Amino acid sequence: GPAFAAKDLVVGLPDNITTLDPADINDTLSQSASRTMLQGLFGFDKDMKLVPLLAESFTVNDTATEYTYRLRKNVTFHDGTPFNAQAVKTNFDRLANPANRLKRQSLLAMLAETVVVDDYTITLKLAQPFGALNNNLAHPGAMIHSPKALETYGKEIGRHPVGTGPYKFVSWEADTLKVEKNDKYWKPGLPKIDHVTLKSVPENGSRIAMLQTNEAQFIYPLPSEMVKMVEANNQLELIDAPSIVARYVALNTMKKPFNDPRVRQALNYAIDKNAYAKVVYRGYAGPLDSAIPSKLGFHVTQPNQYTYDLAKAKALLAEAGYPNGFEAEMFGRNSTNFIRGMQFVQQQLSQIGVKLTVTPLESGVETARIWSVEKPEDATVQMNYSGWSASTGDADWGLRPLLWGKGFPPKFYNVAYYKNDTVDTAIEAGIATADDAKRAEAYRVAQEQIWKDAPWIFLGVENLLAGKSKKLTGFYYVADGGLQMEEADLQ
Amino acid sequence: MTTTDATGVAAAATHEAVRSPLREFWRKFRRNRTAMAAGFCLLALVLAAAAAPWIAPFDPAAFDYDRILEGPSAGHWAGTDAYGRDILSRILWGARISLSVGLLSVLLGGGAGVALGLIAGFRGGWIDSLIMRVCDVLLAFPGILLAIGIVAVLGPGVENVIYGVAIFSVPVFARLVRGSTLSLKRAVYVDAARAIGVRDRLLMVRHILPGTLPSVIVYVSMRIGTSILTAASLSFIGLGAQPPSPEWGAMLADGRSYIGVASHVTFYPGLAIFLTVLAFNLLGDGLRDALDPKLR
Amino acid sequence: MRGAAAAAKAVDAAPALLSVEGLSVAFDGEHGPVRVVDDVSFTVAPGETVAIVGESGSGKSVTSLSLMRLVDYAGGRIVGGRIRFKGRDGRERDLATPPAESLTDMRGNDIAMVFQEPMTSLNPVFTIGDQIAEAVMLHQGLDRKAARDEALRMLEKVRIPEPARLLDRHPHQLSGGMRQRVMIAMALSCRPSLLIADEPTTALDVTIQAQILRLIRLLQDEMGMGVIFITHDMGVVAEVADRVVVMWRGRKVEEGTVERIFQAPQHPYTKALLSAVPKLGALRGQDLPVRFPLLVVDDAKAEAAPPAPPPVQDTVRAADAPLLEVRDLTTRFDVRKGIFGSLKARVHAVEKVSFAVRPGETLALVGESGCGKSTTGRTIMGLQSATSGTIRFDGVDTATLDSNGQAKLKEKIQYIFQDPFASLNPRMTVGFSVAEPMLVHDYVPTSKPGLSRRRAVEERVAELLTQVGLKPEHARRYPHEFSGGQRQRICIARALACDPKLIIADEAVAALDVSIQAQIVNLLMELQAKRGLSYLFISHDMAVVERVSHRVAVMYLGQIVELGPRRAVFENPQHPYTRRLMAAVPIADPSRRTRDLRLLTGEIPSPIRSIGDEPAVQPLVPVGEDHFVARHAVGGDF
Amino acid sequence: MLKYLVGRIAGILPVLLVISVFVFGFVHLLPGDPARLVAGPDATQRDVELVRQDLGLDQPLWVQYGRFLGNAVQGEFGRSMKSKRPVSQEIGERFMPTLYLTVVAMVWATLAGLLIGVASATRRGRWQDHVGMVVAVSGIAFPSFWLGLLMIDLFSVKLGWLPTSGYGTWQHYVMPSLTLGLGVAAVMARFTRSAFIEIAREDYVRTARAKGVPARLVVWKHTLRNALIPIITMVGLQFGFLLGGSIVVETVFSWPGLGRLLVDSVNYRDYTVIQAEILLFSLEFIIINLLVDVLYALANPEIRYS
Ligand SMILES: Nc1ncnc2c1ncn2[C@@H]1O[C@H](COP(=O)(O)OP(=O)(O)OP(=O)(O)O)[C@@H](O)[C@H]1O
Ligand SMILES: Nc1ncnc2c1ncn2[C@@H]1O[C@H](COP(=O)(O)OP(=O)(O)OP(=O)(O)O)[C@@H](O)[C@H]1O
Ligand SMILES: [Mg+2]
Ligand SMILES: [Mg+2]
Repeated sequence: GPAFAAKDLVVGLPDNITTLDPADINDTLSQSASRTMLQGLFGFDKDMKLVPLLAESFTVNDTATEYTYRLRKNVTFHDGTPFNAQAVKTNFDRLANPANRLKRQSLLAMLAETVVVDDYTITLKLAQPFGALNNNLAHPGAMIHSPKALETYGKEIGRHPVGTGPYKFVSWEADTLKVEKNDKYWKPGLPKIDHVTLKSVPENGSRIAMLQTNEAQFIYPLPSEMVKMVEANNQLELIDAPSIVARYVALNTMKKPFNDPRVRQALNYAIDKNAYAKVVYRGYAGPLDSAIPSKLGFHVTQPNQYTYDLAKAKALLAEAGYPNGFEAEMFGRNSTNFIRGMQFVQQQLSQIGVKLTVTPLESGVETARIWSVEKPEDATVQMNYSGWSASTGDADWGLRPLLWGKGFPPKFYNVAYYKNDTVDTAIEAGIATADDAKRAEAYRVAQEQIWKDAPWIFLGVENLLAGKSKKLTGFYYVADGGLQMEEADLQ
Repeated sequence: MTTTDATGVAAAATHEAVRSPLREFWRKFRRNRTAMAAGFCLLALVLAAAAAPWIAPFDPAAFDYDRILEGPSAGHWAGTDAYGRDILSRILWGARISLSVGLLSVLLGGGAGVALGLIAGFRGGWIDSLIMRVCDVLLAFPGILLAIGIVAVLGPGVENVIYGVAIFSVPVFARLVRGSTLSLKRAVYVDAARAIGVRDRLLMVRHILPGTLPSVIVYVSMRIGTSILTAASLSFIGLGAQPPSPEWGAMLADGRSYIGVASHVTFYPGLAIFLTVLAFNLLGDGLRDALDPKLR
Repeated sequence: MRGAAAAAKAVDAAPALLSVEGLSVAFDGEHGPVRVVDDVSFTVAPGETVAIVGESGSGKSVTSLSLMRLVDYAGGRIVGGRIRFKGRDGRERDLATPPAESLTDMRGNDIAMVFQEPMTSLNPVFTIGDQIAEAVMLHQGLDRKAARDEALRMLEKVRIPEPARLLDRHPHQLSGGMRQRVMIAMALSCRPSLLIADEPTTALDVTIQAQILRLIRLLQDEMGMGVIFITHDMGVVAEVADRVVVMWRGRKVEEGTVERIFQAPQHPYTKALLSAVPKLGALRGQDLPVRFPLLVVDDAKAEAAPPAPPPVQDTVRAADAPLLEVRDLTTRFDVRKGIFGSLKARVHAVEKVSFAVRPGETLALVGESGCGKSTTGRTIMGLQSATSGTIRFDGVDTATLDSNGQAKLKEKIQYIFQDPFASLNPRMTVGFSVAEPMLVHDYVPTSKPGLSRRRAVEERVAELLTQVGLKPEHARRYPHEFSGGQRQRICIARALACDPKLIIADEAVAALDVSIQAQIVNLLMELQAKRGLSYLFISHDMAVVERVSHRVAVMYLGQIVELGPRRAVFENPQHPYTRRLMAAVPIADPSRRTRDLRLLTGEIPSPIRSIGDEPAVQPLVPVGEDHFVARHAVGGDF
Repeated sequence: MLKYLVGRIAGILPVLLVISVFVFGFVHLLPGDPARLVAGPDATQRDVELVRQDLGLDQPLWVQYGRFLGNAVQGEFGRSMKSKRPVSQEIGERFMPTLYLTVVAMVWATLAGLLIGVASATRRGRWQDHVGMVVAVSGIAFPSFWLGLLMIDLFSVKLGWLPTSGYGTWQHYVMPSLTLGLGVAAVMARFTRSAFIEIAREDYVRTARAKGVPARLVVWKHTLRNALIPIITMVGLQFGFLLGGSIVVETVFSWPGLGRLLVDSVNYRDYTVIQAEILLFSLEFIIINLLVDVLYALANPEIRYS
């Protein structure tokens, strides 16, 4: 009968998967794909809450330099290898060793030593204090491969993932990844789907067509302007949730006129955030009410919002000595969405006499013009329209790379060249402890100061939009843009 | 004296003297009603582009956040785009950029390509090999790479788009002209010209080039459309017209995401491109036919 | 022998095969239609040969094209009259009215045509074999193989050497006469009931011409084929025609049996025409060339030329160094099969040819079709690279000149191509083509002082066109709007444009009717007298050669077999081929026909030789003053 | 001719070598840092340095070129900087789909183009001519993404006849090859028309008519054969272009072709892949153009190469 019919799920992705070795991945999409097969000690649930997966519990010392984990028993990899402390050690040592040149090495860069205490207990000793280690371990980059597979496939592991996850690898050609049900999955009753196909369909319109024809049951992302097409179809359902992607314009605080905080504040006042959400995201965006999006840990909504106020903006500009505004150049990536956002900002600022030249940059040119600049004085960037998704889900990764005084390019991404001692101290304090109370305080201070200094024009937080068939349940599109399909089912 | 005209020609004969090539061309061209219509369309378009500041109903950059993506209406004949800008006004202004990029780049690239193709085909030997291998590489060289290179060296700007797009056209024209040259240079009349003492350069320009022109005209008229679209993809990598200046191709690309939701955003720029390209092509056919002495 | 009377009777008895009634044809001009054929009527009976003669540009070709409705494809229109034709099936229909496309089944099948310009009428991309075989397959229903065999047979019949090899060659590798014979073979292989032959023998030497005429005659007798024969050669008319239609300025001005026309011409034009016919032997006993006596026809009145006797052409400056000196010139073509084909054989087109042209001299180059005359000319012009040998002009070895010098040289030497149509750029007006040498060489016409250069050139173009019998306003037309003879005159005008010292004229007057021919020849001779021009005069028309040349070179299979003063060669030919040539010249007198001679068959000597098989070249030995002959077996036994 | 051919074929390798130097130089001069791009949007400087070492980008240029050449000689081209797979695999996987699609599109488009072109030329100035040319021009003037999406909407969403996208069965070919071929058909139609009009009034076409060759053969044999040169040129060029992959069609129909690979590799400054792709495209064009030159000589026996 129909009960036996295989359940096949097709997911339409916007891009190609690069590799399936998460330790060597930096794109959310490939991470989502790996996550169908691989798991780490920790993970995030659908609400971006940290949850233990292959770890059952942990202990940590006061200085946040030594973590001990108890591991889950009776878990085997898809190839039959048992999961144990040795497997974890093999994976973590591999990731931490710079000689392996893995893109996610930084996740465990602070690791000094891994000690296998017993088969199911492992201790990680850190070279310096690091309070957010569990978050790092929850990052897909720290997911665990079968040690046997690592040995067998070596460099090719990215084409032959073997993990403990709900699905097993079947095939991966050009733009289609196929996985199938792991019958021996350690979570009872899961997974419910027999086959999952992840297919890259770069054209938005085609992706929606796939959903409409039921060739796919889930597609993402859904451009905001196409939401209507999903809503118009009663077989389909819209997924609409806040993301952790902050949109802002970084202002080079070392360059005139942006070195004057009044100017920066003026720019913030000159932008109608509601209109931004409406024009650029068709309304599917929320406010960026602090330096980090509200979905990120330790976020604090700032009390003094920069509400749209042209008079105030003009007054501030005049006060700063620019009564007639000024001219400036704004960089930004060359995607349709970025260009749209930039044009919006351009138009808004023109109301207070600020004339912007918008220069879209191709990705490579961007690295050359912005990220590879060695000395702050050499920077040509005045304003940079950007977005940031803190993939660890933690305030640290939302602030440190972007606003830390020691994080100027090329080291990090502080393209505002923003340096404030209060902020720097707070960011450093936040990472030096695993005590949540202390961390919360540190990040509160940092956020407050940043908001006042306004090194950015705070624009908004876009929503995650996706379309799915109403038949599909238990399939989650998480705030960091990742997919979770362990519990997925087709009615 | 013997004469050759038959009876009834006497009247016509007196008019013979005024049959200058230009008039002859015009006489033949005028009779091609489609081409004339196309020519008038283009003329109108050029005039409209020139007069855009006066005839465009709105400021092409004026936002109106209350009228986003509205379909055609009495106020906005072609509707509004994602910023509530008037699409018709943008098309009118955009004609300036798109037409000049389309035309100039093709003329530039076509000119260079035709010259290279002529030389390669006519001279043969190592010159031919050299030019053609360079063309092979240019053909194989991905446009985006070249464009990124151009931005890197020359910086952004409409003028540089013209160069960029022109470069793409060179090898195609070169190969096209070379092919025709190879067969035309065997013609007896080329030998005849040589026997008169016409030097090679003149021989190419005067006796071979005209024979390649039909193909060249046809390709020029087609290439203009392609160039308008190519220019748009260049503006995407930051080479072309910078936002928010309207440019047809960019408008089209921008509206791509609204297909099925607000189709007019792509439809009208698309229509503008379509009609322009159509007009250029029909005009091209008319030119081609009018320049062909064997057609009456 | 079928006498004229018999023919006339046959016409009365047999119902007409074709009857043209009041045919008028117009081309679209700028100011409405221009009639080029006006109210022309004539009939052709089965088995009958009707010759159409007339002034160059009088509408002969257009008339013939209209009969097959091919004129429609050239931009012309039949504006009046009927063309009634009785097809194979015995049904008579009017060809003038139905759409031209619908007559496909009739073309080739019922009416076949040999076009005036063989050079441009063969498809350059198909082999000769394919083109003939196609006609055979279409009309004789043979398969590919059989059609090819038939094509081979036809080529043999038209006396083409090595026909088997020729089948796989392309038109551009053939000489003018060879192409013409291919055209004839193609038309005849259709086995039509009416053959229209438009100047089918202009590029053929008289020996082959005789052969072709016989072949046509034979088929005619065999199948009762009617023939319309358009020609300028009154000798040929006298030889083949039963009846003659004379055209002048688009109209038929006279029609009658061949005897009547020759004996009692009525219309002034006909009279002028006949009086201008060059007769071989007219200069017997004369050492020097003499111009033609001229009759001028104007507005239907013939007037005698100025009474002064035509001057003698004593222009050779024998003492001066030769203007052109060709020594041991050899030009060969490789014969390859397919595009990757290896070298199979060579065409020995020109073999160790040596001669000199003195200032003020006309050297005629005569010889069998395909013997290498044009190749010699082209090689001298540098259009074809020589395999070996030297060419000196004015004492300078042309091989030593750089490209600049080569170009300059061309101001002094002009070449008139055998194929006038192809040698005119189709995209340039004729006026431009004529002016081009002047523009290229910055030649300022001296005769027109005080005019701007542009005006001066324009005036000169007008003058040149007038000199060759065209009108100044013709300058604005394009080559395809002219008749064959008109184009030929345009080429002559172009060659004369900047006062060259030497003109190589390759069959330059072959397409002209005799009265214009006489005019042009006289013009050339006058220029020679005035300016001391030299000519290398390549021609098949022995009567014209006799008129113009000081010396004659006879070529055969790529070699010069006899070279000497005209009088010596004409009156005392030494080489067997020369003798054959002289004997085969048709005489413009219908009462002296020789039409029943047998067809020649058997091996035809060929210039194609396998690699390594070099032909023997015998030295020219003197046999009289300035008279040389090569004593070897090519072209017949001594 | 044979000698010429042998020369041309022998010349391919040196030409490729020169191209390789040029391409290598050009790619390395482009602004953009592969290490940073490959390392990802939030990589730390340390990550970037590790990647840089991993990719060998810290070595002198000539060492890098040497390695590239060494790899190229083995036909292997090293590993993709982004995916770390052998470039030969990366390209190989996408070459066949591109080739198949190209062939399908070229075949129908060339035939259709010829038909339209000839129909227009033989009815020059009449309504058939105008309709033919308007249709042809639509092929170039319609942006292909638009057309593609319209077709998907019609044939997949509304009618449910064809799969929206992907690669596999013959149904998958229909829309991509239509979209891809339309421009080609347009080009073919326009060139055919022009070349055809040019030839149709030549004397030898008249000869063919006089022989009684049926109208259809006059057109398709006698006229077309002589009009082939510009047509061959364009077929060659279009074929070459399509073999490079079409970004738009591959994007709209998720076709796993070379075009998207190229764009991706350019976006990531994936030097190894870019270089290999350009070398491949150059080789394609060199071979195609060699064939085109041979076809010229076949089409027109008067054309000879020195
Ligand atoms: N396509 C054309 N357009 C205009 N006029 C033309 C065209 N073809 C021929 N003519 C004119 O028609 C007249 C008759 O030409 P036709 O070719 O019939 O002459 P012909 O008697 O064959 O002369 P010839 O003996 O020189 O070949 C000429 O005056 C010529 O200029
Ligand atoms: N391009 C070529 N390739 C091969 N053979 C050629 C080529 N051109 C001419 N020939 C051959 O050279 C020989 C001489 O040709 P040429 O044209 O010089 O003859 P001709 O004396 O002018 O004859 P005609 O009186 O028929 O014009 C012929 O056999 C011809 O087939
Ligand atoms: Mg004629
Ligand atoms: Mg000849």
